[in-house]
Amino acid sequence: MSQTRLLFFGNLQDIAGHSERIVELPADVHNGADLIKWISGDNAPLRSALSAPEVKLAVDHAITDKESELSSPEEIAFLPPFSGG
Amino acid sequence: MSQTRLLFFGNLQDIAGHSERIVELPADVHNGADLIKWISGDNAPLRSALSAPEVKLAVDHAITDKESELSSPEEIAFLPPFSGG
Amino acid sequence: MTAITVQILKADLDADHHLARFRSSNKNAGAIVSFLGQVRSENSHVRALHLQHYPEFTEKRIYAIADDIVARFEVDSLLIIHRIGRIEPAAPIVLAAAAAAHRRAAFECVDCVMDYLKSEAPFWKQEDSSNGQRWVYPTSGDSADLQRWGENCTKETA
Amino acid sequence: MTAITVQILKADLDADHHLARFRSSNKNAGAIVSFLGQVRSENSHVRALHLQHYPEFTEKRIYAIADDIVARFEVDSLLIIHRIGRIEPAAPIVLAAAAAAHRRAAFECVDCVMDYLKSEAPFWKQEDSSNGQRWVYPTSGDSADLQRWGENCTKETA
Repeated sequence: MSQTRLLFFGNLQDIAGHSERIVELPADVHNGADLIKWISGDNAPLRSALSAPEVKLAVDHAITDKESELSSPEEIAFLPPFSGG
Repeated sequence: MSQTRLLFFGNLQDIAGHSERIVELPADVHNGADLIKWISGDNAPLRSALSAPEVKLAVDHAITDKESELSSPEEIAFLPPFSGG
Repeated sequence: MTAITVQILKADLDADHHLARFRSSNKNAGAIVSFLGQVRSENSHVRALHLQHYPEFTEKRIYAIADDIVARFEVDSLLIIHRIGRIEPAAPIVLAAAAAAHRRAAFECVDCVMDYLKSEAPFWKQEDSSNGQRWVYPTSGDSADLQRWGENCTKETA
Repeated sequence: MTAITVQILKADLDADHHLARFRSSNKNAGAIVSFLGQVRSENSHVRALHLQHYPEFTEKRIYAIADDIVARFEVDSLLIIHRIGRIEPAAPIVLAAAAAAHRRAAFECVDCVMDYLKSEAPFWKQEDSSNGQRWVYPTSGDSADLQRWGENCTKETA
């Protein structure tokens, strides 16, 4: 199976406990919502944070709906609301 | 009688033929309109240019209506429309 | 209390120098907006502009404009420098900068200053070109720009 | 064709240097507007900000924002420089500048760029203060600012 790099930005890396993690996606992870459920496991605060509507998913650099199907992504980033400038 | 310095800016100094002139105002020059008539003499282009509504009068540094009474001004400037910046 | 600086310059306007100085005296401001106007050089027949002013009166009027404007925006500092005399293509004519806690006030202040300078500051501009010299008149665009601002320099919601 | 420069800087942002360079490569522009955002220092408890970005993605997104915006304004050149890493009070965070033939386009372009950078550019800001570290969230003011601009970055007449 191919590997996927997961990235967590902003406060999400504090909640996840790391900013980056390499995983092999199980066959039953079809979309972002499945991914969130799988990687959160029993970490309820993480699941709630990642599922928040203001948290965006960038799949191989494309902002992607959490319901859209994932096709062997190399990199998935979880992006909380931006606060630059 | 006291002397008054007349100043002409922009294109008005080309039409007047000078940028500055010291005069003694005659007793029958009561306001800006009288002044324009008096200094223009038979120079019709100058009279017309100075009388134009967009030409402003600054009497001792105060923008003044051409109908307002003049009381021994030290300096009167004729200001065509501004074009700075 | 807003610090206002107004300068009428006969010599070259060193925009980099003045902006650097403005910035270094406004390090605590969250936002600094600057506007630099330069003599356009796309019309190659223009050899130079000559900017005329009315000594003392022009300075007074610009201070009055600046006072009016800073009373309406939350700015810490306002700088206005305007050239007079002969100015060649590509050289700066006018520099305006505002420092403020927040960017909206800084933007609107400089924008408003420029609209007022264009229409309300006593300068007269002569263009020296291969076709001779001619006095430049304000365009209807300049007074339209001014009308974007209400009595109080606040933006008119049209 | 508009020249677009985007830089993400880990080192200090030397605003004077970058602005001087931008000006010297835009001598033919009639108008240059710049915005400089600095870390406010009036809250003395803030020791520093930490700006995080998403390498490559952030650059791509800013270029996409810049492309969109320059398509809507008549500008010759657009410069965007954004700090990442640790930034102390009074230091610059972001510099944006536009050069154009006419001042309205330059003003609106930089104003629009800043509103978009605030809300649409992937940066995350952490505040390091005497009370510890906390992630900063965008304010409702930021998204209100963005709503000033229509789909095409043209000003909404509300």
